[in-house]
Amino acid sequence: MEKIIEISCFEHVYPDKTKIELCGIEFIVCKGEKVALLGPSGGGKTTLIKHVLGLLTPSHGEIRVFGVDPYKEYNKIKKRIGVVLQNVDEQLIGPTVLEDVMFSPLNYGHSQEESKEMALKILEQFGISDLKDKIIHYLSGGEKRKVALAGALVLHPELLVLDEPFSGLDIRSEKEFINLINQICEEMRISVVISTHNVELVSEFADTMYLISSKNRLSTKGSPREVLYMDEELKNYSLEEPTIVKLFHSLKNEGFSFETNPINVEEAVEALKK
Amino acid sequence: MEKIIEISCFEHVYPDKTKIELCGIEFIVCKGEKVALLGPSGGGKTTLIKHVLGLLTPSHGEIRVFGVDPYKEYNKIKKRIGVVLQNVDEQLIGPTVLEDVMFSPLNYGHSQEESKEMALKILEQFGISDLKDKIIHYLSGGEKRKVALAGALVLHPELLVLDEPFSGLDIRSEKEFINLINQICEEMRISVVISTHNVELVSEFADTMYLISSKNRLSTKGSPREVLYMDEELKNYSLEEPTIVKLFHSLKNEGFSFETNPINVEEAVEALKK
Amino acid sequence: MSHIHIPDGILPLWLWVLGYILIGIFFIIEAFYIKKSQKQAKFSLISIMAALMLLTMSIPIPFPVPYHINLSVLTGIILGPTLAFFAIFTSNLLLVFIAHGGITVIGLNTLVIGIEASLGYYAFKFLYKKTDKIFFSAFTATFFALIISTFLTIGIVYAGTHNFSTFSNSHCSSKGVHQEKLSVHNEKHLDNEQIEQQKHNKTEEKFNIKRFLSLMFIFGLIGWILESSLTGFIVSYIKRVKPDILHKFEKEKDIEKIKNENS
Amino acid sequence: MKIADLDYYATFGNTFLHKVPVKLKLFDIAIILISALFIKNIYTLGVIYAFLLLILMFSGIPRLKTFKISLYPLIFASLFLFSVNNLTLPTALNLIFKVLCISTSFAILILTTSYIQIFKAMSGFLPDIMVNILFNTYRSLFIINNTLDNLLTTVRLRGGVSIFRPVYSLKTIGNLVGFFVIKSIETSEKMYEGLKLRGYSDKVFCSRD
Repeated sequence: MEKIIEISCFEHVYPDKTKIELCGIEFIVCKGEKVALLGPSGGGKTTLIKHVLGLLTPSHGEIRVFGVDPYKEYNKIKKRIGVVLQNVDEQLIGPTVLEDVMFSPLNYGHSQEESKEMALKILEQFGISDLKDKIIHYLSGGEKRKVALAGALVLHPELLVLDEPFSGLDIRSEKEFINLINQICEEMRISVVISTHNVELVSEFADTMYLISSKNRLSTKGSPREVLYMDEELKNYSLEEPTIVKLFHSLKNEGFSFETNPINVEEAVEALKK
Repeated sequence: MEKIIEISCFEHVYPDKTKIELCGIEFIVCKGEKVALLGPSGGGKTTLIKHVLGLLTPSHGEIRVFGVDPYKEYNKIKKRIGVVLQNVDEQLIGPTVLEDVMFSPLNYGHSQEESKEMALKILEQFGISDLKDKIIHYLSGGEKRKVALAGALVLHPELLVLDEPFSGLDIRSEKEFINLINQICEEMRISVVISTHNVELVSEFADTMYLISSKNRLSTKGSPREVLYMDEELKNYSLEEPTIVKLFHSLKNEGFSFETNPINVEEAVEALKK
Repeated sequence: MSHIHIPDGILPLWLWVLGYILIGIFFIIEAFYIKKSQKQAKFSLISIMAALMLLTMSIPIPFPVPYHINLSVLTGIILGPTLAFFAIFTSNLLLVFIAHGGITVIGLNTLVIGIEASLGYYAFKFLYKKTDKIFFSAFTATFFALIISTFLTIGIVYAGTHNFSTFSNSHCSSKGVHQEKLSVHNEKHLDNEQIEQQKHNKTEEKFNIKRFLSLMFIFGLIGWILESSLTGFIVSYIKRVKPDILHKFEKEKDIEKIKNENS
Repeated sequence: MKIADLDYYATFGNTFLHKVPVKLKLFDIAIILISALFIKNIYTLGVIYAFLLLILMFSGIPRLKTFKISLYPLIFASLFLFSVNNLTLPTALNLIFKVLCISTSFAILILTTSYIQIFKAMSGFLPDIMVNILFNTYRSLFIINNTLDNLLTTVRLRGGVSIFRPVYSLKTIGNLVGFFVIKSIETSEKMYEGLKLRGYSDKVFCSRD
């Protein structure tokens, strides 16, 4: 399968000499894959993402995105990448929703009319056409995130990068946002990289998970089902298991045995029925 | 029991004519009680808290904190209230941790030495003495929160108000922070009001819960166990049930029956064993 | 008090148009330079400083005089001596729409405050290099810049209004007559003239520069001290918490140090 | 009155003045400005001012607030008038009317027209960098305004600043503003990063009118 992102062991040293080293295994994102980076705050997730986006360059190691070094040649690949940063507020330029979504098309040389058409189309696809004339700073947190996502996807990129997309949202909005991401990614067939510290949600969208520890070494990889049941690993990464996983661990310790490793409520009900 | 906060049906109209009406039942916080305000974002939790802190005054209704109207006479009670608001990042003023914690004592007329002593004592109590000379700006999210809490409690207030104290923290830091709050509140015997949208965590610290809906009417009150099992109510408040509650609801729908309503993993294991 | 809080309608046409022309020329040159030196990225910092200047005005200062923070020298220190003009122009423009200052005087205003920011920048750079005392340098630089800009303001107001009686129509004509008389007067009529002129002086509306000066200085002095100490505290804070914002000054200082050591 | 509040009225107000095209409003302002600057007859100026007050009365925008805003320049006008020898009533009135005419019309404008609309109308004759600065300033204002609100609330809740300890209070405010400056600069850096990632190509990023 075509590899979109390839990172071999790399190291980054910040000006204040904090060293972030992400080694152990290769970090690879293939075409169409949804990858989650899970780790505690301050564990190097954002650093990794900044390298993918060419905002930082590693002291050692190599990073390839669409086959090029993003730090040196981001311009070549920037059209193929859509980004939603942690603090969406700082990424929305506005003034109105429509104009904000039109930003990228206009900057990539599309005409006013074309850009407008593209923006309207994506807003409709997102079900937020009614917001189009609203001024950005009067939107709610959840709405802002949707607009940022629309702005990132308006040019139909091949890779979507989301940094902590759920922080500050309530559970209902989180779920809504995840559903939107899942739906859109399926429709557009794009690869996704999401960084998050939310162990509860990660199983709902990721095909592959990477654990990043606060000791700043990238090393564990696997499907959510595999990784979330690695009790010891999670502890090493100072992460808590999701509630369901914890419950089944406790039940196993009490002597029960199950055939499957459930990671959500439905699976848990099935497992318990047996 | 001594009532520290008493709010009868009250209404607030924002300049833009958004009306927040919190009626239905009285909102009461007694001495030593830990109260959680649960509701979706934008549901009026922060509005309620702002009224308690005298930052807003209601269009209708009455608010009493320590027997006085906080809007008019906040100065009389301000020493008795410790506050940590939502965006901790923007509440730490001192360049270093020590200076920040000393801020309130100095402001209330304590001498430099006294203030320093008080600050050092609370930092020790919090187990963060080693941070004392650190520059606020470079602390992690969890550390900032601890420092803000230390700053709020340095004068040993009788009431602690926390607005969305967990947003942006990873699960491990959330748990750590809750343990700290629980421990400190026990030691100092203070009443606590916490607003949150996190249904998973609420049972771990609250004696009493209030649900605040996005339709802006305060109406449901009870212990976490009672409230979290009100399936319909939670839906009305556009909240999701916690995972464990959801699991047991599903199991009950499948025909299983349980004697208890578990709200955490330990209780769930106990219930399932039977 | 360095803002020309002079409302529209006081300064004469030629003066405020001149202000606009000067600032216009400056901006055209500067915009060209920005484009050439690929400094477009700076617009982000410029706008944040403009927003900062606007917002910090609403911070209540616990002093009996109604005073608001200006941050012009700080803007100079952060943006440098030329880019500061853009931020100052922007904040002035936005203020006009909330009736805080006149639209006709934006050009002059930008000039005066921009010069204030530039002077502040250079003074700070010089003092910090020489003394290595951050609060002292920021305080003194601000104080110095404010004094100069206040004089500049007074000068501009004086230039515009010393013949204030042209202001309303009734006096306009009498002044004209008066000047004609003066121009044709000769020795013979001197006594007569002097008497007449004295009479006229008593009733003529005249802009009193001395009184304006003392008013500006009384209000100004308090403002200068407040603004200077605040700038001092702010810059010291930045130095402690995020010194890389003042990076350019640190470099200068280090070079100076090495020079001193060598000599 | 804060810019954020004004913007709210301008954006969500629904009076007939909100519906007047922006360019027409700016044209009207220009006419009032020119008249106020060049008319020397007190009565004419008085009539213009009365006319503006009438509009204010029946416009449906918050009257008292607008009126208060329009009075602000009088403080400085009076500073000036105090410095005039042998001041006569007509001269004083003349100046006051001029000032009030202009400030009232601007106050009405800003309560019925958002900054964005005004900037758009102006963007046609401003250089690229200035257009970017204006729109970006507008956006930045609202992002960092929240920060400032939070900071001020915190200071208040943690004891506030006192007039009785001026140096300590000034230092506190200095710290607060210092923090605010640092935070804002970081915000601007992140905003620019966001722009770059979204393909910003050193051109004007807002559609001109």
